Amino acid sequence: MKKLFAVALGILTAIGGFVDIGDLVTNALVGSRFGLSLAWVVAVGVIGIIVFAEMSGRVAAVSGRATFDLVRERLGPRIGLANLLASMGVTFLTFIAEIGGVALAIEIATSVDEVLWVPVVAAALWIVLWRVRFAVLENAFGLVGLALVVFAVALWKLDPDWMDLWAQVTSPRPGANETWTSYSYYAVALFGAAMTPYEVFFFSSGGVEEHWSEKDVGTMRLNVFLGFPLGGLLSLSIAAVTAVVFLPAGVQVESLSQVPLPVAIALGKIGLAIALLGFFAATFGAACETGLSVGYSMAQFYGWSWGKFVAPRQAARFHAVVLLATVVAVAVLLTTVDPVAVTEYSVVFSALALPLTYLPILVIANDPDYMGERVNGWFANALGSVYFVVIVVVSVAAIPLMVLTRGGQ
Amino acid sequence: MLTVSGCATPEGDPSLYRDEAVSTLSAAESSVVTVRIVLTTRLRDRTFGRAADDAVTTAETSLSSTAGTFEGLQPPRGADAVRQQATQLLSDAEDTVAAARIAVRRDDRAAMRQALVAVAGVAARLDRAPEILP
Amino acid sequence: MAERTDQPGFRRQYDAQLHLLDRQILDRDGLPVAKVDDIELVVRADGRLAVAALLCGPGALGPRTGGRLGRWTKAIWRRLRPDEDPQPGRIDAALVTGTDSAVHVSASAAELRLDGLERWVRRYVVDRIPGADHAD
Amino acid sequence: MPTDPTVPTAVSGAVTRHRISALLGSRVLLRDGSQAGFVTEVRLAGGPGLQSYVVEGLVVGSRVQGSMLGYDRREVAGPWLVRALVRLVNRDLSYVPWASVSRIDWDGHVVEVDRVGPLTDERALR
Repeated sequence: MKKLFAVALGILTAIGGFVDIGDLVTNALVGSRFGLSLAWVVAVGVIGIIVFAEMSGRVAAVSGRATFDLVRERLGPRIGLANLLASMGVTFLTFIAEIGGVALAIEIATSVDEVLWVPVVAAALWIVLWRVRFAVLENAFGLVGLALVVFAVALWKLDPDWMDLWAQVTSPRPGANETWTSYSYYAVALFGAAMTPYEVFFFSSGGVEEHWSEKDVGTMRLNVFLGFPLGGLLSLSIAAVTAVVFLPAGVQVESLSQVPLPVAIALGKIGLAIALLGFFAATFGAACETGLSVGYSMAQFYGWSWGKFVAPRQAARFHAVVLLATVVAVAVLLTTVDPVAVTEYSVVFSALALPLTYLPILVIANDPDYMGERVNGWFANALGSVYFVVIVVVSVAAIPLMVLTRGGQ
Repeated sequence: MLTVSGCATPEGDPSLYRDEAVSTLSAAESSVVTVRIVLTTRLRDRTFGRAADDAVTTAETSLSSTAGTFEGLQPPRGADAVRQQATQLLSDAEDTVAAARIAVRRDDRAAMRQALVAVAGVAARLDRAPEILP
Repeated sequence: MAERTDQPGFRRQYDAQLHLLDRQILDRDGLPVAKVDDIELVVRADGRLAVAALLCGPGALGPRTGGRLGRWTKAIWRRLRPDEDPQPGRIDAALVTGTDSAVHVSASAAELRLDGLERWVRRYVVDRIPGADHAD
Repeated sequence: MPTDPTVPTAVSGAVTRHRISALLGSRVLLRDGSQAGFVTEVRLAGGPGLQSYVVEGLVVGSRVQGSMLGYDRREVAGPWLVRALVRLVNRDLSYVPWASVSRIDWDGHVVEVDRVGPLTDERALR
């Protein structure tokens, strides 16, 4: 059992990246419009986040420095500040969306309007971030979030034409009434979701929270090689069930309430209940991840003490930032903005945040000052360099594609 | 001169207006089919009443906003027939979806069965819309 | 990684921007104190420029951020400071005991009087909430 | 012994204090008034004890300021792509040993030097 908990951090990090509120709808939407023809993007994204999460996790284990600490050291205060603002854009907007997402999940179960749940959810979330121990937090939401495996079970139960699904996977191009621009927009969106900057902020800071040292590099790699592929599989299974149920019926997914329908069809009420539990845990887990990451980024940029491993009194500014972020998030959500739409705007910020986050990691993972002999091997460097080029291309393409497709229409 | 120099917008160009009608009806079909699936699933007792209510209500809201946007467009000269048929289809869709929402919220199985027939009918008409639109 | 000697890991040569500037400073208990926001140089009798201290806080970081934002941070910081001509936080170079991925100093944040904002937030925000002293 | 290269600015307690950030990014002028570039890094040497380190020289580059991401001088093992990229951006680095610094105008951010030499890779660290 201990071993299972040892990978909770990796699972929670991956859940916050692959199946947070924005991705639940995006994966379902992609399945309902493109089937599995975008599956290859998820695979590429999983490998990318594995490469860089492993590097940032190794840096955290060997040198005790979390990712945002490095960003400013390597890029200097000016570019570092630009990345702080850009990545805060992504992290904070996603944080707002997650709180709304938890409220949406409750709305589906209770059919009471989401806005009414927002203050309750935010209060509960903040109490968790303030008092609940980091290990308990990651185990509870990381492992319960695995309830989303019910989508894979539903896919198997629907007994689809597997050959047809495989044909979709192996034909990476838009279907009949889809354009290459919207196909590329969702390719960028899925890749961006897989490699969202706050995943490495949270994963590396989580490593410091768990007092990783050089002897924990093995555990760190277990987290990486187990957690992220699992995240990828969850997002693919969501796309697959909607491809099977919605694509032929001409239904395009627009809201969270449509996402669990295929599970209800396949597994009935039990399946639906498990799916809703999965929604709740995944979005709540992602809310913790992004909420803490807001604090981690600010504190590590300015050099404040941070983290839950010290008493709140010893990381006063860190906790004040998290509290402020929660209050502002509630205020924004009370304007009844659609939480899912909020994540679409964060794509714009991730265009800048992606390269400025991953370049310092790649550089520092090769610096003996930080890593001693644990510097990157040739394989990590080769993959890291290739992916850095992909990241730059994606970040350049993100905003134009968003404008061209008016947010993916 | 005005029409000639008018820029190509659905409100100016009849064929663009018809394309807009087709894409609106396709979005409407997506909402209506969602309601059909929810009704079927609820009637087979494979989903909770509240979840069904939430899904149908969300689809109803999305349908009415889709319809509202289209109805707000100024039809170019000569496109009135297209507009008349499209808005008729849209209002039928809204009526049947509203009936479905009422039935689901009351958990009235008979009304749900009736609504399912109506919803399936409208869905079929929406599916054929691109061909039957003038 | 940090050599717990009194000399900074005795590396014969530093490149200031690469090895010192913007690095995390850890106090004697290993707690983060601040970042090296700037470095103070002193003109020695022999005319050489010697490292005198590490400078921390908005007063030091502001100018380096440059542009409007830098000027704003410095202006806000200056207004918040009670004393008339506020100087940035200062850590004497002799207190630095080692450098590796961070700069280690032999005093605590309180002794260095660098925790003004942290103390203010602690008193007026964090300490008012129950459980403020409950560590993980 | 170079002439006193400093123009006292912030004098407090009879000791002239400067900030290294004022030096970084300063324009470097040669004796004939031509511009050799900008100070992109300040090399310190000395030890043990940080207070015993003095400015040993200045790295001069064409661009105002760009952290070299650590790939400037030391042969750091790393991705060839990033190294090549950074080298390309900073291909024209040169070095000014302290003895060649004739005058520093701290407020005007200008450093006057006698000559500019090649940038040799740092000796291996300790």
